[in-house]
Amino acid sequence: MEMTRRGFLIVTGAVGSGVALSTFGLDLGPVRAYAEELDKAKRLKAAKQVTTVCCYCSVGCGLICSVDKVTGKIFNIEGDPEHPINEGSLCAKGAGFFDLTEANKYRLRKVLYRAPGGMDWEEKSWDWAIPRIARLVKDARDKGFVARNAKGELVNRAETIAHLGSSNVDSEECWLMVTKARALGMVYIDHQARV
Amino acid sequence: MTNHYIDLKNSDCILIMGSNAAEHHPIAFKWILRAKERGAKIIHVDPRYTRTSARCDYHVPLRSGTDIAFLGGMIHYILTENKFFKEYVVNYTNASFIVDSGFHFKDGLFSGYDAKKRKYNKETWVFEKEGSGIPKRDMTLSHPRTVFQLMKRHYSRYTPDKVSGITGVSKENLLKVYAEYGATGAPDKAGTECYALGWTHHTTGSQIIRTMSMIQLLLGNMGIAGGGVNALRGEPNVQGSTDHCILYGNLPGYLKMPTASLDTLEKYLHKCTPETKDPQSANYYQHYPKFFVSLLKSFWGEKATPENGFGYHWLPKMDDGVAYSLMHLFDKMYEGKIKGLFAVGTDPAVSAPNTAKVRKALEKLDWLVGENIFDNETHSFWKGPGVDTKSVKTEVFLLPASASMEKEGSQSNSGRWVQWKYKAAEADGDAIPVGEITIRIMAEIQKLYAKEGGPNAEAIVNLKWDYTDRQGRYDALKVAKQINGYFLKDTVIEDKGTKTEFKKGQLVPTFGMLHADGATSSGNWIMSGSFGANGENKMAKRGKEDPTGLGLYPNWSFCWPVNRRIIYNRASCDMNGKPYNPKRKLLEWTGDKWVGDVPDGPWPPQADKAKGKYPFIMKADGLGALFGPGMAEGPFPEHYEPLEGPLAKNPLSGQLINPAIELFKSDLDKVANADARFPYVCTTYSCTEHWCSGALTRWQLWLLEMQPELYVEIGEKLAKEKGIQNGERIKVSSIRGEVPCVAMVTKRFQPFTIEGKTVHQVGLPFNYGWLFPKDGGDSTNFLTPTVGDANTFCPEYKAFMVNVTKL
Amino acid sequence: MKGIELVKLIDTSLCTACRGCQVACKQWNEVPAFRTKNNGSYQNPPDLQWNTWTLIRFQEYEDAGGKFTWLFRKDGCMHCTDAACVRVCPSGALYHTPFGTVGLRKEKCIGCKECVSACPFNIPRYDKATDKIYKCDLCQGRLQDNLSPACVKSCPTGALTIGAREAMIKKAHARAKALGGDANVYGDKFVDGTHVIYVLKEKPEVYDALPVNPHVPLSVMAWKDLLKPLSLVAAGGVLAASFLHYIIHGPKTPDDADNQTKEGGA
Amino acid sequence: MTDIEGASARLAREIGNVLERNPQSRNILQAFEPILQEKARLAERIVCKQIDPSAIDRSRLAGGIPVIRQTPLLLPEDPWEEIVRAVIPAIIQGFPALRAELLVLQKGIDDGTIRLSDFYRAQDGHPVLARWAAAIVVRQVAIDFLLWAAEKPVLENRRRTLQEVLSTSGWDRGYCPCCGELPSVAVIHEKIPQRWLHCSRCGHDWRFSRTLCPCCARESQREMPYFFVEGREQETAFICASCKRYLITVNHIGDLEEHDPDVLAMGMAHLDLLMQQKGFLPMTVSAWNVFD
Repeated sequence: MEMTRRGFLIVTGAVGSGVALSTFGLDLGPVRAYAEELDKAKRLKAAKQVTTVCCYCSVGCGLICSVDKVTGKIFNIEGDPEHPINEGSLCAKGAGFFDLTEANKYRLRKVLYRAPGGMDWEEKSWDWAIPRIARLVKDARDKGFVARNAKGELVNRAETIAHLGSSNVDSEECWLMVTKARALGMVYIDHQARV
Repeated sequence: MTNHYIDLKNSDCILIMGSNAAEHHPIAFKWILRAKERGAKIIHVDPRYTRTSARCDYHVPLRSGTDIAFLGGMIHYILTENKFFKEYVVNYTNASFIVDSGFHFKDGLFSGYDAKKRKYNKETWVFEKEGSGIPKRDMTLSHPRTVFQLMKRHYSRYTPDKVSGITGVSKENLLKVYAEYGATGAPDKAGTECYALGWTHHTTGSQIIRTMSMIQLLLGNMGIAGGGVNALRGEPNVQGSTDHCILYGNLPGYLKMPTASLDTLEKYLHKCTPETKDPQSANYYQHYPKFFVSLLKSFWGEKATPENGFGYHWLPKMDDGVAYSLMHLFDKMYEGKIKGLFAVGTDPAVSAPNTAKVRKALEKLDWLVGENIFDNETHSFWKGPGVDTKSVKTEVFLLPASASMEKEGSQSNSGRWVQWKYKAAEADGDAIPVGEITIRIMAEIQKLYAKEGGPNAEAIVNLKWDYTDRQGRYDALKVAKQINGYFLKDTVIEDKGTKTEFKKGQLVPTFGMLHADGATSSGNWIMSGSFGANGENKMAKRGKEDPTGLGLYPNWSFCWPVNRRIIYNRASCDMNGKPYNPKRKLLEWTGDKWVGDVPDGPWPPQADKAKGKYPFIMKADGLGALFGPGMAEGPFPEHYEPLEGPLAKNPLSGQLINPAIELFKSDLDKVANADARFPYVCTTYSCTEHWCSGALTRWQLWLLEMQPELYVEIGEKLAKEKGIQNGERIKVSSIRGEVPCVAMVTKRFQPFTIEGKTVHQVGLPFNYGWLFPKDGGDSTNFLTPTVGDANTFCPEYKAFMVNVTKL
Repeated sequence: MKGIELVKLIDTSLCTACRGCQVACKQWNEVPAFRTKNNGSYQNPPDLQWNTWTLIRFQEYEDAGGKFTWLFRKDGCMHCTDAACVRVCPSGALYHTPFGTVGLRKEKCIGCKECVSACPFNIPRYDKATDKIYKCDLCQGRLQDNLSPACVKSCPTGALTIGAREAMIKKAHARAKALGGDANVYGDKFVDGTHVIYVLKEKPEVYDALPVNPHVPLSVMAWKDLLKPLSLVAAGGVLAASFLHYIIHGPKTPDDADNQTKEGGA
Repeated sequence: MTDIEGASARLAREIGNVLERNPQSRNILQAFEPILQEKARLAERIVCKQIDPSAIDRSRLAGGIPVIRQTPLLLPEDPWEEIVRAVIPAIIQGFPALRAELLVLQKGIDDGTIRLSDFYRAQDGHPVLARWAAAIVVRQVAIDFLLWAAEKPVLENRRRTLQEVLSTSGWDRGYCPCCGELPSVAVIHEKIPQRWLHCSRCGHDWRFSRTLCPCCARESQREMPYFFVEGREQETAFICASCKRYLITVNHIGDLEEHDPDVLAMGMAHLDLLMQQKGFLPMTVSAWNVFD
């Protein structure tokens, strides 16, 4: 920014920098009291705004989320005015994007597990679930592994495991899931683009 | 999309067919209305009058499953009324090619059909070649075996009378649409088409879209602003998930999955790398080996060496001629052959066809790992209606995932804009991003194989899997850079005389610089260039410049490939590089370079015999394919009836259904064509208040209040015939299952006159499932057949037969 | 905020019935959703209710020439200048605001339902549980913060706009002229002009639940001029209201509109 | 109602509304109201040599060179005497404490020892100011304040004639395309949440990105920090993590009626105080945001 503010002031001649209200006998008591009251009552809230993209249809409208810095919760979502596609406007579902955040009580918050024959979900931890899943994957893969097909050609297929989804996750996550699946030798791989 | 959302404003005539844009892509519809404000004509062709129809210039109803007949009639009109853009067709398409004398089309079948295998032997679908190997061409298009003449003869059968009898569209409406859209053949006019699942959900889905591409080629609408063929896709990142190929038959970047017979890397590369003898054809896929080897290097890093074919053998191989799509997956699961399933952010228990078979198949799983932000009918299949929960032995995990605004990463909209988004808030509770879940599970599996070994263990143990940040959390930026690709050793790139030096570990700025000798890695070649060599993340760019004024916004996010906003854009200029429509200048050759959008290939225009290239650089012969031998069911789209339709005989030929589709044979895959028990055509769709299977929107009470439960829309005449009252609870049934729902008697479905007979059509949304809300209705797909498109296996949800009876 | 006289324009020729306004109204006013049934129409809830202050009405219309079109009309309070409801309201719950709209002080409403029978557009809705009536107040709180109503803010197609009275009426007539055919402006000619006006593509009589020439009912006139001052002076609002309601409308019938079921989903 | 009475009535109503919501700013608002009212009247009444809009080099403007760098906006031949004679009583009415000094200044101007045209003719204004201060016993800050008040109607008048050029210039910088000053207050609209910056010196409003800092142009779409008053979500101050500046911003400003962002900013003086206490600097000095 080569045009700094200081540069202009000299050129324009105005010298407003020295102007200060108190030097003109203005009673700023009420404002100071109010400011202090806000500060003491912790009513001055720190927040941030973040740009994101809508997670409904594939038009890709831009959004701006306002987030309370203390609680970390999103408290407002609006269209991104700079975004050339939606230019700040949103459709009915996009405007309801807020209902997908943790404000919606139906959102999943816990690792859930259903034992074989079980009648309901139980809550588990990640540290319990991840190793258990890895073991199940290895056993299913090894048991059903097809190194060579009927014609004797080398195929290295893990035919007993399948993967479905998703076109509702980020591209980097899609790539990771595909890479994991192909490294495991899976061929039954598909997702919503098919339906 | 060949073009993109904002570009719709540049169009003079927009055909919305196979889409309900106002309801499902409201902001795209805003751009369509901008075109309308400029005087464009907006036409809606759809079996049902919808909220889109209410805001279009007019609505033309047609019977579900007859789109190719409708569009074939338009080709007939364009050719007979001489509306096609001759210079464009002669120079930019393969209209002038001469087809092999062995090729023929008789009574619905092309040459080379094997009825037993239901597949074609395509050896006669080839062009006659000169001695030099370049295809022969008759630029006057008069030789009887030119593609042009064959096409003219093929579609001469699609007369207005014949098409009206098949589609149920009045001749008057047919000619009105054909005239209006045909007028965009003029050089200064642009016509475009918006489609969605209304076109893909058919056994002839791919050919419907191809027919429209042929129309756009004939009218010179391909590659111009306000033109192209535009898919308004339904999911936020379906373009990204398709680009990264969570698809059985492809590897990231639409590379082909190896099959068993290609037992060496060389054989595979030879088969997948097209050749051409024509120096003017860029045939860009000649660089296929660079993309494929760079992909293998991105998987296995240094472990992938020239000696081991860069790990080619570690990749699984499909059996030749066998498919593993979603329908095949559930077919095998139903046979008990699939033991474990990862279901990530998806609800096939509602959205897959033939729900009864799908839910029975799920019961045979040993384990199911679900990753989602809400529970749904798939994750809780074991406590669904009619399931003996205790007897289902499946072990089920439901892992809580972060929603899209709770994680950083990129999403591609279907206009190919890859947009970076930031993390606004922490997910609540134990929810973590799907990326993190995937990393942790695979890392754990790697540990097991490192310790215990197992079949083809190298593929797992050698996999490069270090995508976490210092705190060990999923790092989206690291993955994005791995996808973009790196130089794996110091490299010097020579381009038009200038040499640029790149260091080992530097990001590759464009896929043009990828190597086939292992010197570069790239997780997905079409995404190469989403980072600059200096590390700039172009997906996060927010530049508002729009120098062409066409709404390209070249500096807003990254658009694959190489930030080209409209594909095939060199076809918008004549052979000397002068724009056909100066008022809507997309590209122009200024003597030494192209100005405007990123050109579809840097080479001079075609007229430069020495260095010039044809505009369709991804095609082996560089020209638009009016004759398309790559399709499974024939080089020219032909109308076939749906698998389950109202007619016993195809009015156009002796071939009732698409001869190349695969038929599924399980005990639950029953079909009832032209069957008195199921006399009404049925189609499925969604509604603006819900989204896809409703797995996200059904949990939002303000949306649910407006569309609380499953309904079927029935024409007034049919309802009167059946004595059905509006709002009455009734039952819709097909041979596969039945669905109780509410009757919505409406004027928006009118009976069709098909081949002189009255045929009624009804339709249901598919947004409901038993889990929530209680008594809101269950999956509509109890009705739909397990059958799909011959090329893509995309299921035929849009046309099958049902009956409608009181409860 | 001492504001200027405002008019909200509903241009039905731009509306795609996406119902973003219906959701935005409930979100802003924090009004609960009900567990509804589908009774054969996209229109849901089926009618204005105490928890539904604006409603998109879906109507399938075939004109004399057999041309079919699907009409969408955003129903809700018309905010009349000569508001019958304000006239009959004994407790001052309903009042004219500086913006020309009809405000509703919920705490003052005594549930006498006089306004329900007086309103020429059949808008106010009574809730038995709280014994109060509810209707759109054009987001009085937002207007005071100089903000447009929640529905106007949410509309993605520009069908809903708000502005100074003369300018919006002029804009409506210009749009009707541009549309041609039977297009007309509805609302600026009766009850001394309403502060919600429509651009309709068809004649008013075509539309469901839209009175052709709405006017303040005669009984209300009598009530205002002759009886209301007397009653308020003599016996206080409540007693007088129920006595007079008996004379004019017969006994207070249990409200038939109490069909709402349990709040929210499962 | 003529345009002047209209504007004046609107200003009074706006101040009334702000007082209703933020009574603690009464002293500031009542002090500046006479000056703002006088400025509005003068901007209509005074006759200044007009700048020919076609003389502005549009490409330099698009390149970020403001009008004031292309042609002076304050000319010696502007009607300073007429302005000062109207402005001084207004300042005295708002700031009685300056009464004595301003009357001395008025006398100095009447008897010719102080000619404002000298200041605007001089390349560097400081020596002229020093000479004036020596000639009459007045604090430098009082002269500054008079100059600041006197320039406003001239800048406003000239800015209006350049409005068409300015609004179509494609200006995308954080400082004012007219007088080069940084914004003192911004507004974010509610329906289409665009951000508009306001220059309190010449009164120009221009649209600006929401993810860039107007002062140092730092891009921060990952995190755009700001503060707001709980229960008054409209009252916010956006801050920049790198240049440590803050910008008072009326978030989701009402769109039913025209607004005077300066008046709204005065109503949020408490935010200025709180931000300055937190060590942030305002992007510019607008006379009512520096307290001591």
